[in-house]
This record gives sequence, structure tokens and C-alpha cells, in this order.
Amino acid sequence: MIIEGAIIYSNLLVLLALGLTLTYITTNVPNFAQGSYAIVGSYVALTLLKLFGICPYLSLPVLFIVGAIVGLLTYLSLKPLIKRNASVEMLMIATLAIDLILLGVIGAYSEVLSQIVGSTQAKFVFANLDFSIFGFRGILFVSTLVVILLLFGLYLLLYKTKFGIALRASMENPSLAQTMGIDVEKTRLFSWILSGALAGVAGGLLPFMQEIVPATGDLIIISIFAASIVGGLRHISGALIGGYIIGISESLITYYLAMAFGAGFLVYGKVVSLIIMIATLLIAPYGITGVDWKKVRKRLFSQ
Amino acid sequence: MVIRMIKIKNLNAGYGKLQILFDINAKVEKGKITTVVGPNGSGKSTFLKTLFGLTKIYSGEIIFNNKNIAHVPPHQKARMKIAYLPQTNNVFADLTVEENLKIAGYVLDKDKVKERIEIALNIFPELKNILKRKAGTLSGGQRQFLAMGMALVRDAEVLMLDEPTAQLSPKLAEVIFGKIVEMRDEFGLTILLVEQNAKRALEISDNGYMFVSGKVAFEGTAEELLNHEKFKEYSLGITAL
Amino acid sequence: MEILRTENIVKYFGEFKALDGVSISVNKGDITLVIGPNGSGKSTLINVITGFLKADEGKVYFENKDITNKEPEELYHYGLVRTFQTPQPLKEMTVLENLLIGDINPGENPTTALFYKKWIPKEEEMVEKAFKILEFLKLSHLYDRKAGELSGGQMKLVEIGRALMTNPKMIVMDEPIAGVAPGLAHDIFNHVLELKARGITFLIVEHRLDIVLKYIDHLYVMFNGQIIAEGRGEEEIKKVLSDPKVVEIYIGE
Amino acid sequence: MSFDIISMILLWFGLYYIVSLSLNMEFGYAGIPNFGKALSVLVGAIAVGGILDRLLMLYFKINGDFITGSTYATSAINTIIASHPIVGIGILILAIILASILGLIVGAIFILPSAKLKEDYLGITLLAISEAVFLICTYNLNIIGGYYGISTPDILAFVSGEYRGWVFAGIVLIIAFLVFLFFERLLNTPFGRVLRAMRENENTVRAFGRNIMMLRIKTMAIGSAIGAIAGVLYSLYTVNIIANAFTRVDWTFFPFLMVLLGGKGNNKGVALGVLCYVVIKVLLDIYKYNIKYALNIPFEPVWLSYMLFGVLMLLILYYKPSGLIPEKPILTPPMKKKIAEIKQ
Repeated sequence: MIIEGAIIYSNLLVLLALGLTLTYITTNVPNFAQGSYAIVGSYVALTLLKLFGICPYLSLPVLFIVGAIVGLLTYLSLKPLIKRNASVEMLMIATLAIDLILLGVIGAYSEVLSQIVGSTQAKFVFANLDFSIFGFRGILFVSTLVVILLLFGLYLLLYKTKFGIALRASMENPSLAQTMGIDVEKTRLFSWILSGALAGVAGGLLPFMQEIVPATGDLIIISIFAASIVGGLRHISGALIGGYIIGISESLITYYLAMAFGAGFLVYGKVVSLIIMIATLLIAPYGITGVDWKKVRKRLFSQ
Repeated sequence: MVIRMIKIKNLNAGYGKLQILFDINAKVEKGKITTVVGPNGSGKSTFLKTLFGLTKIYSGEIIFNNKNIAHVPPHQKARMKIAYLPQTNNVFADLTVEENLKIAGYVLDKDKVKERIEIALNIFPELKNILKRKAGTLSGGQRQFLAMGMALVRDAEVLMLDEPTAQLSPKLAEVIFGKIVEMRDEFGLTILLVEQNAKRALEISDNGYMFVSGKVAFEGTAEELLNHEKFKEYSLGITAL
Repeated sequence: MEILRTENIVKYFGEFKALDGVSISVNKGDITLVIGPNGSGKSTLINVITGFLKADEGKVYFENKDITNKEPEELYHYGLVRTFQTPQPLKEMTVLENLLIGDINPGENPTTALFYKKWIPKEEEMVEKAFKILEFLKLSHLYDRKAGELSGGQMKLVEIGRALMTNPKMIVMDEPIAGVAPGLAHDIFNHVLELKARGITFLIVEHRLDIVLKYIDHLYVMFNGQIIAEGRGEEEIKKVLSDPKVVEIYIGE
Repeated sequence: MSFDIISMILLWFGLYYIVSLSLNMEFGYAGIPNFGKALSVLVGAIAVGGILDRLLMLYFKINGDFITGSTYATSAINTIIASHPIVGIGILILAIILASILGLIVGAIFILPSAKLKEDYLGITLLAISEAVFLICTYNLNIIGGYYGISTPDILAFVSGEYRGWVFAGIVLIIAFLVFLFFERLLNTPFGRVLRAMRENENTVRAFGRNIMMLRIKTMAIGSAIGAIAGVLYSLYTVNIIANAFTRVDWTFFPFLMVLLGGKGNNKGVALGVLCYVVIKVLLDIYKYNIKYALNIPFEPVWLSYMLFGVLMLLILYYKPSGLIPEKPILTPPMKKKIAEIKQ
């Protein structure tokens, strides 16, 4: 059962880390608001459930769109700074500011929703709504399916369409892409929209896993960054690898620590992510996908 | 009648506050190879970058088809049938050869791209067997073929090449020069070439410019340049203007 | 007498061999120039010498001490300073502050900084020196301007001024006059000459032979990561520049 | 009522000025994006709640669990302070010393894993470390009582309740002023100059013999020591520590807002930034229900303040990135003297 939870959590981390990595590659902005994007999705799903009785699984397409809009708005508000060549510190502070605005909006909204529904909605879970197959939780299948669909879709997009190839081209070398007539601006816009959309979907699934409060986004952002950094912030595939490494180790290591030292250890999941992230930064600062494996092999064999 | 393709008037440009080009006047004629030579640091590569809009232009005009394009952004120049090949990083290393060729035709419609890729592969048959390889794994010569092939795919009228033979063996350089001539003769392309290998480049060119310290030292037909009394001193950069 | 020597430096960038066994020797008090076409490895060589890149093979000796792959901050203490190809001024700081960074003051240690008596004497010395250098470089009227507001040529001068603050034994310069108008470029090299007279050694990468040729003592020509020619003294330098091999790489045969 | 507002403003001004001054050295001068500023404040709370309280328990020989034990210990010491004010002041000084030492060590260790990284990775790592320690302190009740909270000594037990706020504000302001003098003295020196140089261009600073890592470690050690002092004052003022209070928003984001608003790299400018923020914050805190009902907002005003301050931050970044009072060149006494000579 603990493995089940680890896989579900990893799937969600992949969705979130992928968005973070995408926007980092195209615009060089580490987005501290990525976690809150997801919580926006969670609350929209909650609203649809409470007001219209729509099962959160069915509202995923809506969350995709809502997330996309949030991503788009973020990019538009960062754009004046990017145009001015603001330093990366300033851009990071700007995303922290956007994160705070989102937190304010989510918090305010949760109270408004409570009043409409007539009961407090400051905390909620969807786990009780979930179905089960062969004793496994439905979220395991749904989140895995979403990740598979996403990867398949991304593969089709990036490798089979003209725009996708252009997107990869402008990620690798924006100025050369410009000389080919590619409007690099469009690819940036796209990456922010997709990043928000993925987070929105992740947000719809997250309440099946854990309790949601308005500030949950500020908590999961650590795991998201850890996943992206461990995998390597410069490659899309890094988010996939990092998402599973962090997701599984965060769940399993804390679980076994808790078995050994008592249930109190369950709350230290984020500490595990942090330690793995720091270890990665010290050994391979550009993450697993950033390692020059040829050089490593050479060094290993020469000794 | 000589149709002027590009005319450059009193161009001053550089990077940020570092001015590299001083009062450049030049013209590039249609269907001909114009070569810019000069010692290192004379501003010849900067000249190409400036024409394509990758540097800061302080003053001056770049007239193309009767329009001043000095301040048109690069991605729009690509749509005006101007192609620019940087000296390094001129292919997408993470993309396959085929994808590179496709992306070169980004602004064209689908059938046209197919047709142009066909043409490019005819001029560069060397690429046919390596279409599925990632460009990052190619040798220097193959990469240069690919870069030039990409320029052909774009169906450009003007081709600006920045030192296409740099760091290639003399034999490969010779092949590249051959392809440049072929592109001019087969498709009537207008080619603006910047070359370290001044002598050989001028031998295949129609017109030439010698740059020294960011200024035009002398200009004329390629032959006139080659026979200029100070050609060698200027090329080495030993003599001041 | 030799001050700096490299032995068979090899440097790879991925698969590409940027330096392929480079050995040079720089004599004390000389102005040594390295030329070569773009991509021949000149900048890589001086980045390896000054510790900004790490050599894959080979050794660097400075005053017969092995300094291979030492960090830049260590090399400074050997008396080896450098300037950069694109000027890297501290843009938001004044010209005077930019120069003062050239020397280390005990007051840079936070614990010493609080006790003014311990660092004021050195600071006084440094300020005097900075203004002398500014005068020497004819920049004293600009002392309170932000470095980011200067022209490209003035920035290069500020860089040289900063390098002078410590009485270095050797200054490595990466294209000190690129993008500098000829008049100012000659000024810069006249300063270099004066400093040479005071015993400072120079290793310079520069393209503009038309300007620098008459100032230099020793010339290396690089091509494809190797030294292909070398000459010391006016006669030999002339010979190098008419060497068919050198002419070929510049003009093509 | 209005008097209370003034004492609240003074108190918060002092607390936030201390934090912002230390952040200004780290971020404004040295360019270190310390998104983990809250950690240093939390360290101050740990010094008071985690160490001082335990020392008191030892002193009064109180056994039993930490949370109840510290309640007995603090009430025992409060009785003593009530009749011997000098003990209260002594505890304050002891706590500050403890916290500074702890802050010094934590700051130096805190930056270690990231001291060699680029700005973006640096900021991410500092934020993550700070957040992780925050979580541990919140959920582990044995450090500073976690989300239950523990009581701390009332160093002003000898002052009657109605004046306590004023006296405490006075103490905080005096300490804030001393911190200001400390930073002015520390930074108008070659040290301040080399920090700015590091912010502008690390390569140049390295080429001129400085070790970036050592500079970052020293800066963060000092910055965290000072930040911890604010943590001590805050914990002693509230007479009660709850780990949840040391959030990233309150102790990292808002100090960044104040530094950027006032003018990064300018200690006096930062004072203005802090004042602007604190006046708004205190007024919002006090009048939040009046605002809520007057404007008919259907939610807690704290959310509204998040939105407002987030937007304010964006506006500063757009229109006034150098702040209300931009930084000035560092002029050491010898520089001033020489410049005066030249101008004559």
C-alpha cells in the first residue's frame, strides 16, 4: 500500500516538475508559484463538486483550462521584467509575489465557497470519493493514466508536429531559432500555458492523496523543486526522472524511518527531498540529465 | 543593368557600448558572391550579424528591396528571404538532421518544405544517409553541410555565411567552396560570404570588401582585391589604415 | 629570465580539443603577444593560465612554482592578474570603487572592518594610489561616475587601472583594445610600455596587429589549438609574419 | 487605543528593521537571494524556547515533559523578575548572546551546500532548507513546542501591563538603532565594498584574489546572527512561541518587500521601506474587522493583505526596482578626505 501511495505521489510530482522545468528552460525563471497553481486547480475541482456534483475526475479538462489561464497570467505579469532584462533574483522575487497573490486569492475564495456551501471548506480531501479496482485506489490508475497520456501527447507534440520541433529548437538555441523565422515569444507563451495546465490537472488529483489547505502549494513547492533539480532543470526528461526519484524516496524513506523510529517521522518527507536535492547539487549540480556520462565513464575506467 | 540587392549606407554598429563598425558603405549584388575579408577583429563577422539584426545599430541604413530594414527584428528578416548562417552553433544539436531541415523551412508551407528539402539533399547528397542522426553527433564537415542545406531549404534569396570553412580541413573547405559556387549558379542565390581563408574565397567570388579595424579599407571586384598591393599586409592586420 | 611557462596544455570542450599540447614561455619584463584566427584557442589558453578553466593535461609554472589549475583567487596572490575580453566593470559602482577592488584591504574582513584604525592607513594608501593611476590613465575627472556609464574604451582603461592597484608581477590581457578607437588604443599600449619599464610582464591576446606590433617583444601564433610559430625580437617577429605557414592560415593559400 | 497603535508600530518597526537590515546586507549588498531569511528569525526563537527555557528548567530542577515544564519554569522566573528587574534584563542579554552565536553557526552552515551555486539554485536551496527546518520545528514538539507552543520568560514582569508594550517597543527600538549603527559601521568599509563588488561581478572579484565562498559564508553568518536577535525579541515580546508564526511570508517575503521598497543597498532607505510596510500592516491588523464590514468583504482581511502586498511587490519591481531611496557609493573616511581635497 505504501508503494501505491509512492507511485501516485510521484505521478503528481512529475506533472508539476515538468511544468516547472518547461518554463525554466524557455524563460530561465524558477517559478515559485508552481505549487499554488495546483491548489487553484484543487479548489476549482472542489467548487465543481460542491456546487454541481461533478466528480473531480470528470472536471480535469476544466482544470486544464483554468491552470492554463493562471500560467498565462503569470507569464504576462513577468513579461515586462523579462523585457527589461531583469536579473534572475528579481524574477524569482516576482514569482514569489505572484505566489503570495495566488495564496491570497485561494484563501479568500475558500472562505467565500464555505459561505456559499454553508460549511467550512478551508480543508478538504477527495479520498472518500475515490473508487477502487482489485483493492487498488482509483487515483493510482487515473494519475498513471494522466502521466502516460501526457507523455504520449508530449511525445507526439515535440517529435511529430512542426510547432513541437520549433519548440525544441528554441529551447536549445533561441537565437538560432529566430534566424529560422521562429517566433520564440510564442514558444515561451506556450510553455507557461502548458505548465499552468499540467499543474491545474495535478491539483485536481492531489486531494485524493492528501488534505488540501490554501497554503498547501507553499509546501509541495519544495518537492517540485527537488524533483526538477535532481532530474536536471535543463532537460524535460529530467522532470520525469526526478519526479519519480523524489516521489518514491520521499514516500518510502519516510515510511521506513517511521517504522523504525515511530510515526512522528512521517512529517519529515520534505526533509528527505531536501537532503536528496542538496546531495545532487553537491555531486552533480546540473542534475542527473546534466551529467556528462561519457566523461564519468572515462574517469571510472581510467582509474 | 545591375540590380542591387542590399545597399548599406553609413552603418555604425556594435555590442552595447563597444562600437565595432564605423561608417560602413557597401553593396551586395543580386546573384553574385560578395566576400568580406579582413584580419581578426576587423568586424567582418559583426557586419553579418548587424545585417541580420543581432547587434546594436547606432546609425545608418540597410536598404533591401528598396526598404530600410535596419531595425527589423531577426525573425522577421527570416521571412523576407534573408538567411544567415552563424559560424558556430548553426544547427540544433538535439534535433535530428531531418528535423533540422524541417525546422529550416518553418516559414514555408508543407509541400514547399518537402520540395526544398529534396533540392537541398540534391546539392548535399552527403546528408541523405544520416537523416535520422542527431546533429550533435555529426562531424564538423557534415554539420557545415547541414547548416548550408538548411539555408537552401529556407528558399532564401540572400545567403549570409559566416566563415563556413573555419576549422575544416583544406580538402573539406574546397568542397564547401564548390557548393557555394553551385548554389549561386544553380539557384541564382545572392551570397554574402565572410571568410578567414581570404585568397581562396576571393577566387570564387565576384566582388569583395577588405575590412580593417571596423572600416572598409578597399573594395572592388574579387580580382582587384587579390591583386591589391596591400592585400597581404591588411589580411595579416600588420598595416594600419 | 622566464616568469611563466606552460607545458603541453590540453583542454577539451566535450569532444572538441580546444588546446592541443600548448607550450609557451614568457620572459620577465616582456610584452608577449598571442595571435591566431578565431577559434584557434587563444582565449582558452589564457583562461587556463588564469585559473578560469581547468586544463585536462599539462602544467603551468609561474616563477617556477606549479600553478596548474589553481583557482583564480589564489593566482592573484602570486602576483598574476588579468583583464577580460568583454570589459567586466562593477557597473553600479564608481570608477574609484572599481579601482579600489584591485587591492585587498584588511578591512574586508568583517571583524577588522569594525575597527577603523586597523584598515584606514591601508585605505589611505590605496586611495592615493588609485588617484595616481587615474591620473596616469587620464581618467581622474571620471572618478565618481558609475562604471556602467562609461564608454567601452574607458571601461577597458578602468580594467587596466584595477590591475595596476597591486603592483602585479604579470598582467594577462584578453583583447585589451577590441572595439577601442585607434587613438585610445595607442594610449593604452603606451601605458603598457610605461608599466613594462617598471618591470611588469604582459601576456596579451589581441588581433589588431596594426596597432600592437610595434610594442611587443615576443610573438606566438596559434592555430587549431597549437602553437605554429614563434618569434622574439623585431627581426624574428617580422620573419614569423612572412612565414608562409602563418600567411596561409590568415589568407588561405 | 491610538497610543497602542503607535507602540505597536514602533515595536514592529524595530523588529522588522532588524531583520531587513540583515537581509539588506545579504541581498542588497552581497546579492545573495536569501529566500530563507525566516530561518534566522526562527533560530532566535529556538535560542529562547529551545535553549533558554531548558536552562531555566535545569536551574529550577523541573522535570517532566518540555511543554509543561517550561510553563512552570517561566512562571518561576517571572516571579523573580517581578521583584528583580535586573534578572529580566540579564535574561534578555543572555538570550541575545545565545541567539547570535547560534545564528552565526547556523548561517555559516546554511549557506555551505549552496555557496558555490548560481543565484537561482542558491535562492531555491536557501528557501528549501529554511522551509524544511520550519516544518521540523512545527511538527516536532520537542524543539520549541511545535504547533502547541511554549511560554517564554516575561523579561518585563516588573512592568505593569499597560506600559509593557511601550517599554518593550523602547527596548526593541534601542536594539534596532544599535543594529543600524553596527551595519553602518560594518558596511561603509572595504567589507561593504567587496560585498557590492561580489554582487556586481563574481568573476572580477575572484580574479582579484577574493574567495567568494568565504565571503558568502561570513555574510550569511553575520546576517543570520542579527536576524536571530529579531527572533529573540519577538519571542520574548509575545511571551509565547508558536513555531507556525515563523512563516516564509512573514519573515522572508515581507522583509524582501521592505528592502526593495526602501531601496536595496541603502540602510536608511530600508528604514523608510520598513516604516511604510509596518504602518500599513498594523493598521490592517487593528482595523481588519472594521475594514471587513465597511467594505463588506466576505473573507478574512489577511487574504486581502496578501493580495495587496503581492501586487505592491510587483509594482515595485516594475516601476521602482531601486527603491524609494537608491543606494549610494560607499565612501570610506580616506575616500571622503581625498575627494574633499580634489574638489577644492
